Amino acid sequence: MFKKILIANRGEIALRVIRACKELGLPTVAVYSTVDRESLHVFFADESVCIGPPTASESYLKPQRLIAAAEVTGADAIHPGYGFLAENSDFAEMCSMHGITFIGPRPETMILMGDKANAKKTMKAVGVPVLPGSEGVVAEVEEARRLAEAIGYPVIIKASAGGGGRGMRIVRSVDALESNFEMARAEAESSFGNGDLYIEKYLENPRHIEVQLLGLPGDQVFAFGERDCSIQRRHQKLIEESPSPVVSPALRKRLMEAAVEGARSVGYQSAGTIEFLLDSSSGDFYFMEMNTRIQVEHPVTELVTGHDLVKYQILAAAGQDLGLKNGDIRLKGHAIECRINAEDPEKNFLPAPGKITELHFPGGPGIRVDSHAFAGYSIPPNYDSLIAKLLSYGSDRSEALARMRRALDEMVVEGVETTIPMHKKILAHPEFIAGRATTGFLTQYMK
Amino acid sequence: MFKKILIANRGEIALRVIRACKELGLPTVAVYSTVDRESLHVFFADESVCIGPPTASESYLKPQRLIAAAEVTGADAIHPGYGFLAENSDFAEMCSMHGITFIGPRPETMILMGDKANAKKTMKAVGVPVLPGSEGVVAEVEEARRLAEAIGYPVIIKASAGGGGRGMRIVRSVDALESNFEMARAEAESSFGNGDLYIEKYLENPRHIEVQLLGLPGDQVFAFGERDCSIQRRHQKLIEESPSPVVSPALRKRLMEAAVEGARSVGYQSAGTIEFLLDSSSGDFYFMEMNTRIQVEHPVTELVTGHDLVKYQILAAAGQDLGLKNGDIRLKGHAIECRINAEDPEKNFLPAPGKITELHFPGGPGIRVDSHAFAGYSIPPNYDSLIAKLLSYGSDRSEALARMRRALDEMVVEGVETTIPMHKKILAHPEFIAGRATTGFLTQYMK
Amino acid sequence: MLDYNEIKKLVRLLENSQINEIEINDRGRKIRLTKSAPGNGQQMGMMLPAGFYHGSAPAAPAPSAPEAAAAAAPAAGRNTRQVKSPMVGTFYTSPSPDADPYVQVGDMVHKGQVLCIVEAMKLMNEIESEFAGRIVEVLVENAQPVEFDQPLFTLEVTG
Amino acid sequence: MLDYNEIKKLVRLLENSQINEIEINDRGRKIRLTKSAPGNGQQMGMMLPAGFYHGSAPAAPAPSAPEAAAAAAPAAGRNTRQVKSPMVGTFYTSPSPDADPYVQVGDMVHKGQVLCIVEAMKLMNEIESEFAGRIVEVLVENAQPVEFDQPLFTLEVTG
Repeated sequence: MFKKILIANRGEIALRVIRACKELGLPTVAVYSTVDRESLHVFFADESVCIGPPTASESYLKPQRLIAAAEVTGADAIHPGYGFLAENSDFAEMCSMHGITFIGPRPETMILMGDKANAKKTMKAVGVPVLPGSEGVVAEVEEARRLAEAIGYPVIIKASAGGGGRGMRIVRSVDALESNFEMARAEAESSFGNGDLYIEKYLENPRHIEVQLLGLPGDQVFAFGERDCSIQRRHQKLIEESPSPVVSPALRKRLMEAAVEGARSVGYQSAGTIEFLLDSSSGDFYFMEMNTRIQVEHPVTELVTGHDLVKYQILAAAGQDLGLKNGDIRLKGHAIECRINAEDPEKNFLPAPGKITELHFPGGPGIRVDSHAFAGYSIPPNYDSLIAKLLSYGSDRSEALARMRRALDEMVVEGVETTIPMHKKILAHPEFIAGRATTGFLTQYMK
Repeated sequence: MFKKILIANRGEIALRVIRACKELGLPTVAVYSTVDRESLHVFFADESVCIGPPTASESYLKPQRLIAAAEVTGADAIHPGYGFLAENSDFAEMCSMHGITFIGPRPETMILMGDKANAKKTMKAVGVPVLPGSEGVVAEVEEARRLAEAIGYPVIIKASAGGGGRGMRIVRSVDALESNFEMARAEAESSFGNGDLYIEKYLENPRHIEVQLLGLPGDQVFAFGERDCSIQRRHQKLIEESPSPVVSPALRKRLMEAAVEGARSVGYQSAGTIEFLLDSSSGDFYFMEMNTRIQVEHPVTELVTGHDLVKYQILAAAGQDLGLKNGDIRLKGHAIECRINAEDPEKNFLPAPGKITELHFPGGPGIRVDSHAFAGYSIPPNYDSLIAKLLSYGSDRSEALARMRRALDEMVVEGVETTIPMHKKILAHPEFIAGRATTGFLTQYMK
Repeated sequence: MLDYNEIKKLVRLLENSQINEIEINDRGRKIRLTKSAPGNGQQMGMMLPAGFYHGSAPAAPAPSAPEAAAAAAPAAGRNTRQVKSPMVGTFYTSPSPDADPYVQVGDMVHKGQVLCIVEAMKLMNEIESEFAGRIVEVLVENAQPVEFDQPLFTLEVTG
Repeated sequence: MLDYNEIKKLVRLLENSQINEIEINDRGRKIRLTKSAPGNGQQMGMMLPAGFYHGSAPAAPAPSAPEAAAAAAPAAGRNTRQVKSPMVGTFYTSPSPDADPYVQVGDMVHKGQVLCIVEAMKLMNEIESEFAGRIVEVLVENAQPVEFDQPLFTLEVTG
């Protein structure tokens, strides 16, 4: 077992890892930038080291400083949390060069899955469904027509150099293909000076479904059910739940099998997630990407499976046998997470750093709060705006939602604007309650 | 279903019931004495009514005022919580006379089980083991000798009029019987002016084991496993856990069967608990008493069974079918509760009312907090000193204990002295960790 | 920061002053206290942006704490006192629906005179005045629920 | 009441004063701040009965936040400045175990002169003085770990 673990992160995830270490009896080292001196992760760790100024690139993103901090404190393992260096394969390699265990997948896996095109190719090769589309640039309308016919409408035409919706056209039938193709090319030319286009299957309001995985030595990969993260604002997840209201047992089986096969094919180690887009009308799903780290929303899965994923990460990295068998992983009940961010929904979700003057967490049955905030805490403007993850668990979805509603009513955060009012609106919305919300929900209903 | 529920209580249990009602979509009425005006149960209820001055006998213990409060607000059911009027059969009857549902057992059951001698007799009649002893007063040494022989040593001689340890003698062998009998009689005479004595089996450091029950219409009684409440200070429970570290599956089966039989024999309705003393060396257990209400420590059972007992109480009282089957109740994992009281262990656990100036609740995986306290809350001196129930849940006892330890470290209460330091000591004690602590633990080890 | 006790202090301060309004702006927190013009029956109002003492407590249909506290303030003028409800129940100004009210604003009453009825559990409880004086204000409407300690009448004490 | 910022203010107050100790007893809350006698190398300590800023944080074996903050205070006298560590690592007073220290208390140093080494990831980083002056105090012992921004030397600035 490790002698001491350094947590190369801040905020709630640093605290989450410290909690796991404390429960395992492992000493911890917190690192912090000068602006995080008064943070809970610093107070709750056994030791702490200041690693740099507030700018992340000079502190939490600086591999050398983290390795040095581990060396001066005698830490023999580093948990990267999420964000910052969690998916940086150079950092993982540097750890291993210095005899420090990086608690995460092997650097090769991180490199492979970090390249989106390579990841898609790898998954496709082992039969994991990927979004059908052109292999590269589509030069002619005729080729586009053939491809679209093969893929099936609707399709989306995208500019290779694109972004921000420009040079992008959704085409719903063959009649509209030619004109849209030409318009997209013109738009791409004028916007990016590059008219290259490619074509992909277009999903109308898909669900974002992801599978929690854990890879262990001996090519063992375990799937811990799915999470439905369809409630997003500009690709930022806001609400996550498990199980998904639209995933049937049969579909779940297919999702788990695909995810396990995909992870096994790359010899995946540690905790990770494969994200899929699900067309809930047809039940077809498509590989989107793999996250080679623990995720913000992992507690949702912990609540419905009863397994402690962060402890498993640590124990597996230390070479301990978890004694897990596939039958051990069962989903029971329903869990939901609301991300409480310090941002102002009235002002287009602008992050709202500042001092939390009063704070009261909800409690009672079925409530879990993961937060580094406290009354008197100043949220620095340098990092993300997540101040608490509020989770509820119930015997079914309706109980979990009812609990979340009353917990949102109980929670008090003063001094900064938060996403609490928006969560209350979402949880009261008939479409969400019916389990029909897709990734388009916020734009469709929460104008 | 009820139109509106009045909660005839205060503090954390009032909040607990309000939470259950909110999750069921039921409107609530809080009642409060003038000193509780700023309490959370008042803020979280839909309506609130001031019912009297701080003195409990003029407010929370005054049946007329509670009925009047229900009438002016149109509440058609009253949840009594625990303490105050929860086991007052007159109040239950008064409710029914006014067309208000009392959420609890029938008044007849409350009367029967409220009389300790009758309760014992009733249980004995249906074969529930009771502590062997004299049926009434033992007049002569010779009779005492015969009884002690039949019961088996050690026995305890007690003054019928006794209390506070006076006129009480533990006798471990026949040689010591006569002298102790005479001394006890003399002590009883001089202390109470009444020399009447009785004899009972004496258990050396028993475990306090209780079974959570739920009685439903049609003589259905469900047992929700046991709780071990052996950590007590002067019969005040401080720590409760489930399952008990000394109860084997075979013993559990016997305990559940006895408890279910006992409750069924009196036609028990609603949530209740049968308390046993367990001689953990022999595995023999003896009926102590039945609590005809929800108990402080009910969340321990909720955590290991996944059932919401307060919701069940309400739904059952409303005549709803819970659809419970015996196979539905399984214990999974381990839960423990520490009662955080505002009292000073350094000053012999004197209640320490005052203003909580700072408060921070622990969080993260496996932690539940049931509390009506908040930063700025003034604990009135008029009621009990419980300010929070801190609960941890783990996949096994060792994980639950580790979680509790780190949660106790995370918890901050400033402004008043609490039992937190004492809980930390208990959770670090080898006897407790080994699961060997009996009701004598605190006196033996925590001097 | 601005906890209930501090707000209470402000309420007291305002009560015992000759001014009518206090408004404070303190780092994003705002509180405004307004005193009604003497004798016009309006009550003091409190405004807090969020938190326990307002934001998280839904408005109580039954008489709520802040209202009661506010009503407890003298309606202005010297030498006024309040008669409060000794119990929870329903307030009636007259012995029966057809009867005249026991008292009206402007009436002189003597100590021990019946002012109203509070009905609790089908029992009619006559509420007597604790002192002699003139009725300045009737604070509760007929047939409304009242809680313990809720002010019912303001009297200008004579003698 | 006594929140972190207020404590911080007290720390600054004490730092910028000629006195050595502040002790406050405020309704059950106690805080004591002690400043070391000028130049004797002791550090300021803080005592709080409970709470985040002491009670719940176990004493950190590595240089902890309060210590660093305390060391950041001028050791007294005017015109002193500190040289701080630009990185996390191990502090060495000399280039090798057998060699003499780069500088000692009393030495005059010029701007750019090497004062010590901070080793990080097997790399020896020479730390140069940012200004000319006389070494008043060496704040870290040889071969001890240092964190970012931790004061290493106090210099009396000349000229």
